Amino acid sequence: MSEYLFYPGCSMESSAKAYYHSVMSVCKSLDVKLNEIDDWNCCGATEYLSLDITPAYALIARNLALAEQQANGLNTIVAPCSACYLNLSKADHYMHEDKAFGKKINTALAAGGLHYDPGQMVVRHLLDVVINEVGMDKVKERIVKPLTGLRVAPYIGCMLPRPDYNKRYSDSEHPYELDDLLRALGAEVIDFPLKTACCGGHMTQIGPDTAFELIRRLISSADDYKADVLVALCPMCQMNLDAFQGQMNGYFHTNYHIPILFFTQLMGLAFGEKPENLGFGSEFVSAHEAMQRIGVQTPLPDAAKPAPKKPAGLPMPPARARAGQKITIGNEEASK
Amino acid sequence: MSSEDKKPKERIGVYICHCGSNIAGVVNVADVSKWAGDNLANQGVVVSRDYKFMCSSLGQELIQKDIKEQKLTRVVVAACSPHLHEPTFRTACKGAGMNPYLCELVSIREQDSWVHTDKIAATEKAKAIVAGGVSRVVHHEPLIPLKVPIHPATLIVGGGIAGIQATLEIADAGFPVYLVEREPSIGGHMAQFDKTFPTLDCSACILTPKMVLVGNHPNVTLLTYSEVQKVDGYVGNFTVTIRKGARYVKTADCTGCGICWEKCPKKVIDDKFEAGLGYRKAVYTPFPQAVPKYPVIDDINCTYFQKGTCKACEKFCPTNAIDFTQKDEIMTVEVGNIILATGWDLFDARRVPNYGYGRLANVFTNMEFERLSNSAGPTGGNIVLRDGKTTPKSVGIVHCVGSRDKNYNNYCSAICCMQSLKFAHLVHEKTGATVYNFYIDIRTPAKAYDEFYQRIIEEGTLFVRGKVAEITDAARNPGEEGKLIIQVEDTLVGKQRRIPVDMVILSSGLEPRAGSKEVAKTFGISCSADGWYIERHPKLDPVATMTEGVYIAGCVQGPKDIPASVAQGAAAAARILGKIQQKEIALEPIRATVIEEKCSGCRICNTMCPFSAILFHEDTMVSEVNPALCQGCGTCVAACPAGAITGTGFSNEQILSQIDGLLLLTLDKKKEAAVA
Amino acid sequence: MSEKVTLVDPPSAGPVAHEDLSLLNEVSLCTPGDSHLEMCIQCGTCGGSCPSASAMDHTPRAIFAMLRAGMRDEVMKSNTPWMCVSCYYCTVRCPQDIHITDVMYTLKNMAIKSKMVQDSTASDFSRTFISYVKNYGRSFEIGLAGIQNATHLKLAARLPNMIPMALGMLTKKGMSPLPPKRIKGLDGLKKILDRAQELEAE
Amino acid sequence: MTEETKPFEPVMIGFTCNWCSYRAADMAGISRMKYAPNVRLIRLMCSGRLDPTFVFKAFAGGADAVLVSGCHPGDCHYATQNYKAMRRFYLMKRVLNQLGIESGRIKLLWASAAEGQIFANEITKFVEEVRALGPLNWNKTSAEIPVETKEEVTA
Amino acid sequence: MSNKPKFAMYWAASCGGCEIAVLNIHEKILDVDAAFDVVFWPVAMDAKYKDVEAMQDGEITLCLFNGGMRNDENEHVARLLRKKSKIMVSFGSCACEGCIPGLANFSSIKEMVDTAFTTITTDNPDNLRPQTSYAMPEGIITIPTLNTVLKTLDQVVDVDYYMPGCPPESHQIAAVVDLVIAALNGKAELPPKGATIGAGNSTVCDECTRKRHEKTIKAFGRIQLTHTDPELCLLEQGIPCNGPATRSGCNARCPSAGAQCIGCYGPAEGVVDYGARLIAAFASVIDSDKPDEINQILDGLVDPAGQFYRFNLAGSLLRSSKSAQKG
Repeated sequence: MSEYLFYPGCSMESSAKAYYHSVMSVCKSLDVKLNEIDDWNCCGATEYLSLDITPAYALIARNLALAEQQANGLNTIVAPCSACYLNLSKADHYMHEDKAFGKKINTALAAGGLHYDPGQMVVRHLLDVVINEVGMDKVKERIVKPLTGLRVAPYIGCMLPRPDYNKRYSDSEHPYELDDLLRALGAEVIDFPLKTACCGGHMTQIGPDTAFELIRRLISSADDYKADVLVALCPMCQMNLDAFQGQMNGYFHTNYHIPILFFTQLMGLAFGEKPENLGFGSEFVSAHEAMQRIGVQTPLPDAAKPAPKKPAGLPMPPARARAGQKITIGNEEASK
Repeated sequence: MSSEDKKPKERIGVYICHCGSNIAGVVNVADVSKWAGDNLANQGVVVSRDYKFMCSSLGQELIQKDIKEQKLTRVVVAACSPHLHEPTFRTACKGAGMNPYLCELVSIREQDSWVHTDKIAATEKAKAIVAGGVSRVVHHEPLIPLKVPIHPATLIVGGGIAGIQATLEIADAGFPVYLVEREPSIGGHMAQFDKTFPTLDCSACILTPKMVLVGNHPNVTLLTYSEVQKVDGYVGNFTVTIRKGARYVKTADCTGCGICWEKCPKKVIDDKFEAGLGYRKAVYTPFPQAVPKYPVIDDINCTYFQKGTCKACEKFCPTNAIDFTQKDEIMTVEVGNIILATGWDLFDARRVPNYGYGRLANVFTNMEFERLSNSAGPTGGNIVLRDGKTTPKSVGIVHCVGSRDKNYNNYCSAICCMQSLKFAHLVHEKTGATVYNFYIDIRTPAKAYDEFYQRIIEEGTLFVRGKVAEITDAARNPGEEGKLIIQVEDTLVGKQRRIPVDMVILSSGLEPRAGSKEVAKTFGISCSADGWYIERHPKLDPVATMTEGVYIAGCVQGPKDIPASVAQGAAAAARILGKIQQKEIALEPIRATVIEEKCSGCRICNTMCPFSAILFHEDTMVSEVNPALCQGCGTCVAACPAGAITGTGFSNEQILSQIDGLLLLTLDKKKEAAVA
Repeated sequence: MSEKVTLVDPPSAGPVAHEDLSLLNEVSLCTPGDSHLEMCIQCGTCGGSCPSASAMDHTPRAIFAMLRAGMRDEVMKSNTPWMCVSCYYCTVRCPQDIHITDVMYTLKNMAIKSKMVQDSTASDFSRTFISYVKNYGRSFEIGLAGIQNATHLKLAARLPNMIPMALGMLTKKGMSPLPPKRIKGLDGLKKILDRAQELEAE
Repeated sequence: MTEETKPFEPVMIGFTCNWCSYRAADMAGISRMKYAPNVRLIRLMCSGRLDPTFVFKAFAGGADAVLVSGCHPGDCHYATQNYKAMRRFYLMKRVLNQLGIESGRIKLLWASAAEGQIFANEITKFVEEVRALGPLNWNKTSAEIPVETKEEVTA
Repeated sequence: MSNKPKFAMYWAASCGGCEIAVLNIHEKILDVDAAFDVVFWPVAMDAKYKDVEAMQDGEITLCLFNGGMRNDENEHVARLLRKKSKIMVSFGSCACEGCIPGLANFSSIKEMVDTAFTTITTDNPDNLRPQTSYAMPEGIITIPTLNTVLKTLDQVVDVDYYMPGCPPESHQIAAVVDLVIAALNGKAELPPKGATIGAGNSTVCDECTRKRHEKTIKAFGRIQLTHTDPELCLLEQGIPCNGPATRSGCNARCPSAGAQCIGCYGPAEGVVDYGARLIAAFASVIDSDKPDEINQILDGLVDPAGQFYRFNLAGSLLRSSKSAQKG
């Protein structure tokens, strides 16, 4: 049993209830106890920063301060939403790096009777905890119903792997952790080229032309690879790609139909949880058809874009090392 | 304790330089000179003068005259930095019959008049500095430079073009050279290239004759497939331990006929010479013109070594030259000087994930392209995509991959611009494809380089000024389907562009060899933070290192092109030839010495020396400093708990007295304050 | 066509109107941490990486050049920072380690304070969002979208399916049409934000 | 106590490495950068030559502060000797502290031959810091000196 | 009065161990008695200052003076004996370099007196403090006044020879006595003035039989908490042994017995500051290039100044009377 502080974030209470329920279910299966930070507030998303930097960071830091108060021996905050995760971690980072700034934020916090010592809390995304703390072995142990036959596009988005101060994530452009996890669940994973591209963010609210284009790029690329579903790990990404997929189709006169699911929903299914307990059915683009494949052997889509084969002609260089695997890099050694 | 009543044992002359107005403009030199004469007489100052330009011949004559007439035993000159004129004044003193090391130059220009504006404070400081010098010089001892004989042989490590050039220069001058190369053949990276910029000479055509000369030279001992393990000794007298790798081929019997590799059934991807694009056998020579011509058996891939059966090569060898029982051989050689020319490694382009190398088939590195374009390469010189047959219709060449980037290497790799221009030409010439060059800046600062750039522009290469943001196969429209899309801001237009191409060539930068730090340690030289070896002086002494007798040439010192590498190889050779001709070398006598009777053999000093100059004699339980190895840093002197090590030139007495001198005025002042 | 004479140079071709050389430093100071903004070598990695570059009137690189040139008004009026989607591609790829995304936030702050924002769509959305956060401690997506579309009718016109979508939110996602429950420490939060606001103004 | 109208001018001794910081000082001179005239430099061949006795002697001889400078870690002219200087510096600082000398009176500065500006700036800064500490007070005892073990190395 | 040369011995601020060491030369003490006329030795015989004052200058041939200069009485007697003695030997660590009493130089007089009169083992309910003079009905009585710092003998008077050790080893004392007797008989020559006698010229390591190698230290340990190899150099095992910097002469008594040298024989010949040498030596062999790790290793040296200056504080550059007066 491992225990963490938990910062759910606003979306988990509203648009991403499916995520919330599936996270709870999966964590229970994996013996992960999540202690929700009492009386947490919104992280401000990307909006508050746009307006007023100091209050924005003070808003975020209030959560860190509460977490520090309630830590009770724990020092890790788990956030399932990439934006929340980034905001919390960034506030901690800048308060630490820029001492004057840290002092300023603490002056603000003091007005509400709070204080936060930068560096006290470690903020981690749920995926990171599942892969690196719980471990793939334990995940594999829990699988009772492999997702054999389901073709998935792993989609990480922006704010988990970037920015990469402190080199906190394996790879800021082509990370493979989610691929490995989904593959472990039994799914067929495409090498999704846009796995860390942008979902449109708040552009759906302020610049639909841009937003639709960004959504289209992702959906059409997933469709090119004949993915059955696209797997997300951030409520904002899921919402943009799911809720606006129809409008995007209208805008471009296309007819894509790619369900957008949370990785925890697929984990839950593989762990044998009932779909209704995992928030299935709440998606705009229905996953019904795709999900019918699970447990039932269905043939691969015939016109699927084939995975890049070994070239017949000249040999390829060996693939880039996966996370955790050490690749020898001349200069890394030199810089030691 | 007080020695004020004692008569000073030295006769000291003090000379304060005006340096025109450089010093005199801020420091009241007359005051300093008078003060020193009056107040330092008790320390032995008998003459104190100031003069317009001490370094002028008149100034020097002034000192010489005083030495003779006033019977001076010590001289203190207060002028510019010792780094500038210490040799001048030492020579002047020597000319008057004084040991040059009894002269001390203290700086009142760089460290006083030039950095201060307060004239009173600067004058006070000058007095303190002079007093420090006077107190110090009393404890100077006459020194004689150490002379050691120089072994005429030279070790050259690395058989690339820089090492080859150096080898030929020295060997042609009639002195023996040991050339050690890690690979089975000499030639280095240059052997892999197709054409060389800007002349577009065939690389092999200009390199091979030199390789042959090295291979046949009577003065050259060529040790390929070998590595230096250990270096002992010091300038003029190095003992080098070399491990000769087992080739499993008796070179005395081998004719280099090639039947063994023809018959060998094991095909291996050649990630060295062919940059991973071609294949070799488990028994191989890296390339047809290899020097020496003898193959090696790669025991990691050889079926016999791995599974115990095969021996095809042995069966077919017409001269029975295969010998599976060979073992690595350890040998030692004696040399007087060493040149390190171990070259560079290619930056691993897989570290830049957004360029997709290793993930996207038709993204190539520069070394891969060299092999593609080389008519002796895996495609016979046809520039084709990874499928091995399709000729690209459009090619993007990306500059600065891994260079000039804080995420990877900060420095400019120096050769990529010209190399990329060369690639543009080759692609254009061989395929007629549309070629784009993506650059941040075009850097062509050498003879005929910019003319080459002009030529490439004229040939129709399209230049886009912008660092490529990403290379992707995710098409956004049908026009991009099946292509690699280079996404970049055309900074001159101020717009983002997506340029679909068939092939991308990454101009990966140069990196120090993996393990360069360890090699530096073996040879006792230092690395910059990047890993390049540090030269003695970046401008005025680029091929020497701080370690006497160890020189560097070519890309070990920093990224550079072929002409510069050749020039450095030749320069290092010239430096060494000069040394060998002198037959012996004078060493600066700043050295540490163990006073044997005071040493208790505690061995604390033993780990202090990075040059292994400290020897411990188990029998007498005493440590000893080898003066020829000692570089004079003084770290052991400071470490010795018993005070049993002394450092000539920087002894405890000298420095402690200098501290007293520097603080003399302060004490006077404090005393005055106390009296008041 | 060539004989057509224009009396006034087009604005882009003329000399920079008011060079304000303190601008770059000001932006750098307002950004938390060390932004390395002054280190820009104008390579264009940011502009090349940006997923919404096509919607921007200047690429980020051009903005940095304009900051250097002291073109305060032009930068403040630019839509570039407002089109930033915070994807951080530019930040991780920048060869000079410039915290570009954070600089964009700073520019938005400065633009609002200087009242030079040209299109208020984005800034209004931020304001609405924050008003919910200030009043409830948490955000409220449906209310947010509603207000945003009501205030920016042009926007609503571009999103004809907004109403069925909102309905979908309520039915499918089981979202509540009511604002979120207020957090317990709302008073404390308000005090913190007010104090922060004062500090910001300092 | 005498009434001082002029600000206290500390006297400081600086130990510099022949290959880096001494040259940095030369560089500052050649570039005519200005800094406070309170520091008097002694040239050693290497910061590794720095015998703590020199520092003790300087304090005992009336210096108010001591600067020790050498090549940046990894850049030592003699390969690794500056690390040895660093080790000694830390222990020396602890002992000086126990002997009643505030940590602020001794500073370790890494400066390469090219860093004339840094050298000049750091000296001016150091002089200011020591000026704030006032003259070295010998009658202070170890009990009166706050013990600091946290090391901060500049540049 | 006999015509034998006169002998005096005095203790100032010291523990009395030196006197015991002299008596501990066994039958050799009879030689002393045979060769000398003992005129002044407060520990061994009754004598008054006024007896000494009455002597002629230089009347005493050999004076072994032990103890540091803690108060004005110590200084007075030191000056007196100097005047009356031909050969003044600074005898034992206290006289030579301050020794344990010299550790008070870390503190002010007030701190020192407070410690002496208020610690838990002191029965002083009225919090009384000693007064240097006090009016009694019979008149004013005085006790000596404390010096600000403890001084070594040679900081007050001119010294002919130094004989280190806490206390000096008896066999060394015997040798010195033999030498002086021989010199008096014209059979030997006395060493030059200022020499250290009754000790070696190198360091304790010279006499220590433990095996030693190149030294790299990853951690310092305290000997009572460490299981040490009896054959191996203690410093190599991380035990802060002062042997490498300490003058030889004791036959490496402590390291041979399994304890680290604490430095009672003082610095080796020519060393300016004993503690500075040890700082350089100990820190030099630390095996780390990382500031944090170095500091962590240094944390293992619990009281470095105490370790390096246990015997030497009053003779050190920074806490001797000379430097203390400069401020």
